[in-house]
Amino acid sequence: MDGIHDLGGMNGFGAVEVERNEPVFHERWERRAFGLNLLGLAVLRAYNIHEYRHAVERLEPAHYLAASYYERWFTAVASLLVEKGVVTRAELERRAGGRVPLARPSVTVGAPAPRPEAAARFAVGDRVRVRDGRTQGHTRAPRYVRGKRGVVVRVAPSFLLPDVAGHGARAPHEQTYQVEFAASALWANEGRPGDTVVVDLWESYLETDA
Amino acid sequence: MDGIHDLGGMNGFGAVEVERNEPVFHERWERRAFGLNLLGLAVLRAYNIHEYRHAVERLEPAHYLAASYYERWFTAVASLLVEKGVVTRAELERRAGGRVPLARPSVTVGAPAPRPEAAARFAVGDRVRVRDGRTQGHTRAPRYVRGKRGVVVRVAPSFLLPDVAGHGARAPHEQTYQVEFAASALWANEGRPGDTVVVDLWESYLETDA
Amino acid sequence: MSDPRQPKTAAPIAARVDALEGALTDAGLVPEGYLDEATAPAEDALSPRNGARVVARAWTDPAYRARLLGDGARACAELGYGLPYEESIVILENTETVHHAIVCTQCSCTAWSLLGLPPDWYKSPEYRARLVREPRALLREMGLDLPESVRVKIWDTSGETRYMVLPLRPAGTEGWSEEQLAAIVTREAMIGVARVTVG
Amino acid sequence: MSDPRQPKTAAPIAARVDALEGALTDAGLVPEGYLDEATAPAEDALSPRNGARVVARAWTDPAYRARLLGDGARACAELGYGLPYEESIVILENTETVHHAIVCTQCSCTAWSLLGLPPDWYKSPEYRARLVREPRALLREMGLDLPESVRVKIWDTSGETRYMVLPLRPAGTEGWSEEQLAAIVTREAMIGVARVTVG
Repeated sequence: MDGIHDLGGMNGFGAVEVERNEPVFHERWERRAFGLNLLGLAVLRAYNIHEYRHAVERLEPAHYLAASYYERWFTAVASLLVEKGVVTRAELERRAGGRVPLARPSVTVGAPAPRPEAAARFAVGDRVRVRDGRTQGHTRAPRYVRGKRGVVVRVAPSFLLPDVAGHGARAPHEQTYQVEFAASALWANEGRPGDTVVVDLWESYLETDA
Repeated sequence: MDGIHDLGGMNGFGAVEVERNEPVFHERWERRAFGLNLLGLAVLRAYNIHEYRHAVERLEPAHYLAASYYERWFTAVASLLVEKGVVTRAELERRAGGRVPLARPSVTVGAPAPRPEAAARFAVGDRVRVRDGRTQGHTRAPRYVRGKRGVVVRVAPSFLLPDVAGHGARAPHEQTYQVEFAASALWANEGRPGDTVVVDLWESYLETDA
Repeated sequence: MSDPRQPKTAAPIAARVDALEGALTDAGLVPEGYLDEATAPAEDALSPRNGARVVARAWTDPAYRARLLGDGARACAELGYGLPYEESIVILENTETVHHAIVCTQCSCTAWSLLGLPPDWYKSPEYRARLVREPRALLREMGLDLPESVRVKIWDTSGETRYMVLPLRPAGTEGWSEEQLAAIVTREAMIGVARVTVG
Repeated sequence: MSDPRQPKTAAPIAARVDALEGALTDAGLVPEGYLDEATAPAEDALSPRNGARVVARAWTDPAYRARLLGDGARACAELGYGLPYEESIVILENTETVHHAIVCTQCSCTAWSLLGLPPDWYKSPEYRARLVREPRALLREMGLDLPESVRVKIWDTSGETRYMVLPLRPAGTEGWSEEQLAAIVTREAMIGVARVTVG
C-alpha cells in the first residue's frame, strides 16, 4: 500500500533528535507492549511478522504520525488480536476505561501467490527496473524506487513473499536481492553523483531493464 | 516538495464523512482565521497565495494530519506573518497563553525562474510526460503523475509559476495545460480501462513523450 | 511533534487565532470592521446557489448551454457572476456515458463564486487521497453507484483553473421553471459526487 | 481521526497496554512469567556491545575481518553470537572512499543481536524520511561531516537481510587491546551516523 509508513524521501520532516544514554525502554508499558507482540507471534501464533508489519501500516495516518514507536507497536498487536478473535475491542475499552484506537481494516486479501521460480532470475551486475505495480495491500517495495532502474549488487537468500504473507495467506519463498540505485536516478538533481541507495527487493518486484 | 499535503493516491484513509446542512463556518475562530488570511494577502500584502499554499505544506506532517482545515489555514498565516516580521512568535504565545505551533521553515529559495516561452509549446492532443523532477520547495505537480504519460486535452491560460512564486521570488507567467492520464497508467492494474484523471500542469513540468 | 513523550500542548486554537488578531489589531494593521466585511461574502455571495442557477439555465436554454461549455466565465457573467476568485473556469458536462468529479489533492481549491467555500468532506484527507485512485469505490460509498458503461473522469484542481460539473437533468422535471430546477441542484452534484434527483 | 471538532480522546497508552495484558492473562493465554522472561534479553543479551566486540575483533585480526566480510553470520557465530533474529546479515565495510549508513524507511528493522533494539532516533519519521534523500545534510546535522571525496551508500532495510557497518578504526589506537577497542565502538558508528573516535 502507498501508506503513511512509506516515508523514504518524504520532505517536511525536521531534525533528528538523539537522546544521550537512551534506555531500551522509557516506560514500563513499552516493555509490556514489546512482550505482548512476542507473545502474539511466538506463543499464540495468532499472526506472523508480515501481518504485524501490515497492521502497523494500517493505523490511521494521523495516528501513525502522532504515536510513538511502541504505541504503533501496541496498536498493531491489539488490532490483530481483535481481528483474529482473540480479544474484543469492547473488552479492551472497558478495561482501559476509554477508547482504544485500532488499525483500519485490511482492504484486500493480498496479492496472489506467484509460481515459485526454480532458480534466481537475476545475478550480480544485472540491470533491473522496479515494477511500477500498485497494491492496496502489504508490500515491501518502497514508493521511492518504483519504476526506477538499478543494478543487482548481491543475491540474498529467499524469504516469504510479504505481499502474500502479510495477509495471512500461504506464501511462497522468493529470491531477494540487494539492488543499488544511483542517488541521481532517485532524486534527480538532488542526488550527488557517486552516492547510492541500496534497497532489498523480492524477485517479483523486479523486471529486466531492457 | 514531496510533502504530506500531496495526498492523491495515498492508501490507508477511511470513509468520507458528509455533514448534512453544514455551516460555512463551524465556529467563530474559523471565520476569523479565514479573514486574517484575506488581510495578509489583500491588505497587508505580506505574502502571495503561492507562499500561503507552501506555508500550509510546511506544517509538521503530524500537525498537518491532526489539524482541521482552518487550523492548517491559521497556522500558515501565522507562520508567514512571523517569518515576514509582522508579528513575533513570542507575542503570539504570550497572548495565546500557550504554545502556537508554526510551520517548519522553508528549506530552499525555490526554483530558478525559467526563461518565458514565446508561445504555448504543446497543443491539444499532444502526448506529454511529466518530468520526474524533485524539489524540496513548492511545486504543484502531484507526486502521483510524476514520470507518467498523458495527453493534453486543453490549453489553459498562463499563470505565475508556483515553484518560483511560492518562495516570494519574482515569478514568470507560464502556460498551463489540462493533461489527461489513463487511470491504468497511474494505478496499474487498479485503474479501470476508460477511466481517466485530468491534472492541471505548468509547461515546465512537462516534456514531449517521445 | 512525533514524540508523545514530550507533549507540546498547544494553546486552544480559538486562543491562537485571537492572539494573532489581537497582535495585528494592536499594531494598527487591521482596518476598522475589515474582518467582518471581508468574510461576509463567504456566508452570502459565495454560494452554491450561484452554480445551481447556472445549471438550471443551461438545462432550459440550449444556446446558453453551448455558450457555457464554450466559455464558462463569459456565460457566468451573463447571469451576473463575475467570478472574482476564478481566473479560469471550465464547465464539465456529464452525459450518459461520461461522469465528471472534482477534487484538489494538494489543498482544497474550488470555484468559490459558483460552489461556495468547500465543505469539510471535500477538504478531508480521505476525499483528497482516494478520489483520484478509487473513484468508483469512493463514489459508491458516498451514495453514487455508477454503472460500468459510464467512464469516470476525475479533475484534480492542481493549477489555477477551476471546475464545475454540469449534472444530468433528472427525468420528471419536464416543464419545470428555472427556479424550480435550481432548487434541486446541490453542491454535491456540481462537484460530481451525487446525481441531481427529484424529491 | 483528522477532525479535532470530534476529539476521540484515547485512553492513556499505559492503560491500553494494561487492558490487553489483562484480557489475555484472564483468558489464560499468558504463560506464567512469560512477559518478563521474553523481554529480558532486550535489556541484556541484545546489545550493541555484541556488535562492538565483532568490530574490535575485525580491527585486530585481518583473517577474521576477511571472514566477517565474506560470511557475516558465520563470523559472528565464532564469537558466540547466534543471531537468532537475523536470517541474513551483511557487514558493510567503511573505507577512506566509501561511507555506509543504515536505515529502515518503512518500519525500523535492525540487527537486534548485534546492535540491540533500535534507539528512538533511528525509529523517528525524521530519520526514516530523510536519510535516503539527503544523507549528507542529515549526517552533518547529526555531527558527521563527510568530505566530498567520500561516496555515501545508504542501505534501506526493506527486506529480511540485516546490516551492520564496520567503521574505520580511528588513529591513535595502535596497540590497543580488543577490549579497549570494543569500548569505543558506539551503536551510532555501527549504524553509520558517526565515526569512532578516541577520547
